[in-house]
Amino acid sequence: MIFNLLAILLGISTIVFALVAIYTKKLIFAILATGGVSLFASILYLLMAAPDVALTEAAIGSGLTTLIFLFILNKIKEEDV
Amino acid sequence: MEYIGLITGFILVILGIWGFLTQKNILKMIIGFTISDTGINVIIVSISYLKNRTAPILNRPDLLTDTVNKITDPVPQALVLTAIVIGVGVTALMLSYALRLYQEKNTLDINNFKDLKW
Amino acid sequence: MYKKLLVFATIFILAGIFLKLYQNFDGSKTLNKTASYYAKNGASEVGSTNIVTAIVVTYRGFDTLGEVTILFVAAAIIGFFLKTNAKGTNRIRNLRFSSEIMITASKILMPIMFLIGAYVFVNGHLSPGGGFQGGAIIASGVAFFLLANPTLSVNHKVLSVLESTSGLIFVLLGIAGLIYGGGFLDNRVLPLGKFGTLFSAGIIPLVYSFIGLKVGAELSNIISSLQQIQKEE
Amino acid sequence: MKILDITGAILTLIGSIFIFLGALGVLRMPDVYNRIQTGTKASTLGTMLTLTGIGMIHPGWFGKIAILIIFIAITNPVSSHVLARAAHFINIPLTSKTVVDKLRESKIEEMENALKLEEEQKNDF
Repeated sequence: MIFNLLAILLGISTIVFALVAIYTKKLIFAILATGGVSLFASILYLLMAAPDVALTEAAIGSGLTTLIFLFILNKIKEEDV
Repeated sequence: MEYIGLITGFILVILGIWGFLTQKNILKMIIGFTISDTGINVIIVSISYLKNRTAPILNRPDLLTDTVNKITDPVPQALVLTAIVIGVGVTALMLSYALRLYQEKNTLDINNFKDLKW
Repeated sequence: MYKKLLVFATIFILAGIFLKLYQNFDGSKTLNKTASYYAKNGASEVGSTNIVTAIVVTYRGFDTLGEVTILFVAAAIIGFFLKTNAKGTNRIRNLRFSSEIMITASKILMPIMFLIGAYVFVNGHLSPGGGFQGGAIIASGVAFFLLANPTLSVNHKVLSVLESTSGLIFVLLGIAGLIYGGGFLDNRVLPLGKFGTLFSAGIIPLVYSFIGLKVGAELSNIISSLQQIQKEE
Repeated sequence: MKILDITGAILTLIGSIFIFLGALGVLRMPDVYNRIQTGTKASTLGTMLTLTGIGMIHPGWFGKIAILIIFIAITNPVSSHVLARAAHFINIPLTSKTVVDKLRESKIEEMENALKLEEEQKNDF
């Protein structure tokens, strides 16, 4: 029961972060929100009995992808976009 | 639990596809692609979930007998493991193309790239 | 206007398909044939505690070889596309110095992060984790060190030698399985050992260590190519 | 056994009180730097106490928890220091009650030294 409630909360916050990532104007908030989507999805994997996938998503999807996005964003001037 | 995962995954896929069809900025389109990638992985993992069973790691002696009725499905988890690692390679590749396009034309708006349009 | 209508139509068709899929889904109750074979015979045939590792490395080892190749091709294309202009036409950007605390902490933390990555991929057959996760942790250690010391750069020769050597050993271990075992990447080249200890499950710890080194070298290659372009104006 | 359980529970409670105070400080403080400071100090101590309490309730996990505590002790202050430094470098304003700002003084001093050095080099020619 408590796990179902936690899963519902995680699902709602994942969707809210995805909406923020798509509709915000500033690119840096969009990138950080994408990292947040991956982070909440990794806890959802852990609740669904897949610890291997959760570890991969937390290390790669939430860590490295955000870092690569930020490296690229550093080379792009915001006002040109 | 599996229904919650399924609904979350479906909504994430729809949001991601909506994002990369409507946004004008190339970086925003790549972000939409990443979100729909996560959504597909959530769908596959939630299909592999079976009620009242543990993860496929046999680190307790009581799991060794009658394993078939005690663990969740391991095959979709192995598939998703592969998909996540390929996803980061594809994302990095798309981002490097986007940076090259920006250095060429000093803009990231998709409406300015009409070289192949007829 | 026309374009927007098309987008709406696409989303509606997709939502309809998803709704139909959701209505017909009623949660599987038992494992299917393949999965129950793996669950029944994984412990006795492969000797690995973690069934997902058994599938990734042994039963579906060929997939893993292809996946590592895809990652290698992606890293090579990124390195080719972001090649810096070596003729000296680009000025070096004036980077801000990092603080003393950050540099000291990065010197302390980088070996610990490498150690954790090695722990994760050596214990891949006992606990959650494995070559891909360990490689990602090693690559984030490299990224952390490069962020703290922006004037340094990684030697690409060392990375490429490490990457190709571990890939070659991975393929050679697979061929050894073809000769001494039952097929490509069969893990019964070495004895299976006692179930649940570190030196068990045949060649799975060896193969996963080399996959971890290869993935770590490829991801560090991507990160160092991206860091290289930060310096030029 | 019983005493260890009770001690662990009390330590976990104290740790969670510290984390709550940190969250309250993030709400109440006037500017970015004060918020970073409360968030880091209180939550570092709170996390360490909570982890120690969990280690007393489950004595088998103590090795892993010791490693976690070492990691938090290294990473948490360093990351908040770098955040505050970056915020200062992009000129985020301080609160009006600020009394002393050493980093700005040292920056101004550095710039004056550089200017002096340039003048001297000009005079040399």
